[in-house]
Amino acid sequence: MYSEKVMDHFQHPRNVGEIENASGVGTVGNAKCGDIMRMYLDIDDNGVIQDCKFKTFGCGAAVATSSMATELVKGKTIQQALEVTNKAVMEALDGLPPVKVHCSLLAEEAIHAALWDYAEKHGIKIEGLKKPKSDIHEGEEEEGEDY
Amino acid sequence: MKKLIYLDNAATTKTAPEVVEAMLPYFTEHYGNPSTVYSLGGESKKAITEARETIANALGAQTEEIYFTAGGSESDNWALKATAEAYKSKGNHIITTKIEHHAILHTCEWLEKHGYEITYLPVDENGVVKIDELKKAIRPETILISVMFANNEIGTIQPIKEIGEIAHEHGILFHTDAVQAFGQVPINVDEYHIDMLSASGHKLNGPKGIGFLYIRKGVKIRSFIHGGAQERKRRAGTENVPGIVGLGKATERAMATMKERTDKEIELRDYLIDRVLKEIPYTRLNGHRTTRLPNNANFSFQFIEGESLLIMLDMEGICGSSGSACTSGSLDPSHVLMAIGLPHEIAHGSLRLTLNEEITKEDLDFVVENLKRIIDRLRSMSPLYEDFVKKNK
Amino acid sequence: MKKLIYLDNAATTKTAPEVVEAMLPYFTEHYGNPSTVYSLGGESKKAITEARETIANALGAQTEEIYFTAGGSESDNWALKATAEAYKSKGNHIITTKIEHHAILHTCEWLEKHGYEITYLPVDENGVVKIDELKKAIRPETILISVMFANNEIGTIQPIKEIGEIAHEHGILFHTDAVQAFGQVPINVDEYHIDMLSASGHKLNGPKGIGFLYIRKGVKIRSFIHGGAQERKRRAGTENVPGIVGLGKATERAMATMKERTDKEIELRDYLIDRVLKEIPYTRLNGHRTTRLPNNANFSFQFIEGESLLIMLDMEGICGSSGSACTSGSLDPSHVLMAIGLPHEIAHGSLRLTLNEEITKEDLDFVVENLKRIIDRLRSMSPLYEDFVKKNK
Ligand SMILES: Cc1ncc(COP(=O)(O)O)c(C=O)c1O
Ligand SMILES: Cc1ncc(COP(=O)(O)O)c(C=O)c1O
Ligand code: FES
Ligand code: FES
Repeated sequence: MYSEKVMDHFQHPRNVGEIENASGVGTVGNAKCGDIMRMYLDIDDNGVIQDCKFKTFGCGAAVATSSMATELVKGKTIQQALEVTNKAVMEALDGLPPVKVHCSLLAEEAIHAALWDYAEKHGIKIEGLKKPKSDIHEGEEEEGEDY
Repeated sequence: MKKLIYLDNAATTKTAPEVVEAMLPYFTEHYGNPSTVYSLGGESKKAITEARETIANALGAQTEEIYFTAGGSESDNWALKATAEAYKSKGNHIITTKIEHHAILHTCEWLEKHGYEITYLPVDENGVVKIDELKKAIRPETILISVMFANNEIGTIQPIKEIGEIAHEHGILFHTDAVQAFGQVPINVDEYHIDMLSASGHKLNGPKGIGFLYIRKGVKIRSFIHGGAQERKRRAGTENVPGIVGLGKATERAMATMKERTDKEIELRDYLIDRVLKEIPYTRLNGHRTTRLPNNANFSFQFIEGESLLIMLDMEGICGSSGSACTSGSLDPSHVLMAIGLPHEIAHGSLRLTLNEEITKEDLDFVVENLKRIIDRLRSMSPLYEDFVKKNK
Repeated sequence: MKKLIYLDNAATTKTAPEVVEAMLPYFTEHYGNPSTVYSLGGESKKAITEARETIANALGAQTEEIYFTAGGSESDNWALKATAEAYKSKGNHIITTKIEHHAILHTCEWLEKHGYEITYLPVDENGVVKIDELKKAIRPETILISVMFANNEIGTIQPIKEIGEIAHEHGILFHTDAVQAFGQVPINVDEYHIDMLSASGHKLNGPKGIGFLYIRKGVKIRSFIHGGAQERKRRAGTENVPGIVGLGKATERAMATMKERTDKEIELRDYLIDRVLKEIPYTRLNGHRTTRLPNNANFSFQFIEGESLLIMLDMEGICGSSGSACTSGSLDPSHVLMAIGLPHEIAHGSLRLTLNEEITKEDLDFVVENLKRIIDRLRSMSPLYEDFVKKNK
């Protein structure tokens, strides 16, 4: 059901854990399936993400996308991190089954939530970052037909 | 290859080798259409009659009360839609429960769109239907009560005899979805006042794609699949002769071994339940502690999510399930676990392990050791567990 | 034992040994439920996808347009009832023919009881649907045209492309019951403008109890069997994996051998028809002389009755049929033979012989010799023949 990359990140998730006194922490929940993801960011004075860790309560896809997302944002600037969309994460994982597309949104939202937290703590405004929703509703295309 | 420990027998079972053996001649040798005049068809006809007899005997029913279908879902759809149609002039109210299989629940939703009213009975925290609610729900226009014999997720066995008696006293038809129970617990349709009963071959080491509906003589059910005159004109379609033979053989087998097999399964099931509850903290057993299917164990592990658990178990060669396999296409938490009152996030961390006759104590020891390790690991990754630990420090 | 000459392949066929071979591992080895997370279920899922692809390719369809069912009857019931339901707001009129299989006709009768209007198109003396009558029958509220691809009794192949074009021009859905045609004649759903197509495994040396419904993308059909999320939520029930694998294999086989097999069958069929018409007096061929299924011959022998003929042929090891096997539970003369205008007593004396790839010229010689003898004998016993001879003396 999952690609080899997904399975690899599920079996050997990168960057699991917590960061003490993190610059930003974001927790998001997925209303669709009830899953939860938390992202910790350590951002240096130049606005570069030095470290990133996560914890996830969710399916295989949720774990793998969290892991991949942390890999993708590590070493990036805040602006670059904003460009790590769920699509980018999915592509990096060689795709997800259609019913699992929404799981990757968790990762994107978790990054945004952590950045928002960082911005609030430091009293700055990040260009292009919207206040994260606590729930993710929109997502994968569903068969709209009523059987 | 790693040894496979298959603990998803409620989803489907391995077809027993002697069942396959029994089916084989009906593919390439006695392949005649049973509805024909010539002798080749006679062989098929005889085989069907024998299977029907075996099944009828298993239920204390009459041979001509057994109608073959393509499986449990068809049987359930047929029972509900076609009695609703036949008894429309009597009333439009049907009573069922909140924990039925989707084959019943989605059929009920369809009926609701077609002018019927459905009462979905609640269950208690063990998954047992509330009898007083049933009594209250009965109306003059109630035409059918449909309550499953045993639940496919949490294994709870319902008080079928009591329900049958209530239905009978009120002159209401009683259908039971016995897809999980048939072959696992003794059933007598007369003693339990059952008017219709659904079963499916692949749940008792028979083939997939075959099942039956028991219909008591005198029940005015209509056809569901219209066409040829097969099954006494009630279910059209060229008979699946190998499938029917396989179902007959599987029934014979399940009946012959029932006592010994389920005694052993109960012992192992209880061993598994005891170890898991004792050795893994923040864990609960779902379903009734004792009035449950001999082979069913269902746990909720707090702070973790079922799919991740299943994948990690699979890596060790252990097959289990989280909720009903049929609904894994959906992301909703199990309606059964919701109905017994579990909160969303606890329902999420559920694991169903369903045994078969081949499972040993050593297999279960291996499962428990792996469960402990995997659940530890998943909890260490879980933000919910982190919050919980911090709060309780 | 006497050699068996099986000439009832329109009723059912022998499951090909390589089809059984392909199915076997899915009973006892890859028995996992395809709707599960673990790898054992993955094997089943892969097998189903491959079968779906094979079938889609055979029809020029897309993989996700093939939905597995329990056979031709279920496919027909589904196609009619569930489009009727889905398009109710558009209209309540359905057009079909007088010579459809009972799976269509009895479903139409059911629909008539539920508020739909059905036009049953007449056919000409060869069993070909009258296109001008079809055109006249179309109304603004027509939602569906259902015309069989080839008839199961007399073998006549319908002008499906023309009918499909007419349906398409009028924006009406077009369903065809191709249970007899699939695997026997080339079919392309796009070229013929087919929106839905029924087929059944056991008619093409596949297993019994499995079939499919092709549903063109965009057709808003409802579910017929409600329940689990299988078959993209459109057809509930644990997948009959061995059956699906068998149907895939049978389709692969039928497609690979079609040209060669049917060329040979046409030659033998015509040899049989020529000899019978030449050597047995007062005999007619039913169905179109050339536009007919490669393996179908259908005769009416005046002054005799079909069942007696079948029993006597059976004594010689020859299996044939008189009318459709599915209706042998009924005593009514075939509605198809009535529709082509045969009088009652001539319809009664009909014999359908349907070939397969194993039949040889020698087999048919044996059949013709026996037919001559048996028909002589039955005529000598027939009061109708006696009257006829006296009148013509
Ligand atoms: C034209 C036609 N339609 C439908 C059916 C029904 O198929 P099944 O018996 O596989 O349900 C048959 C065969 O009996 C048939 O010949
Ligand atoms: C209780 C119950 N009812 C109905 C069904 C449906 O049976 P099948 O999948 O054979 O159609 C199942 C199994 O999936 C079941 O467990
Ligand atoms: S995150 Fe909920 S199903 Fe994947
Ligand atoms: S005389 Fe027996 S069926 Fe007509």
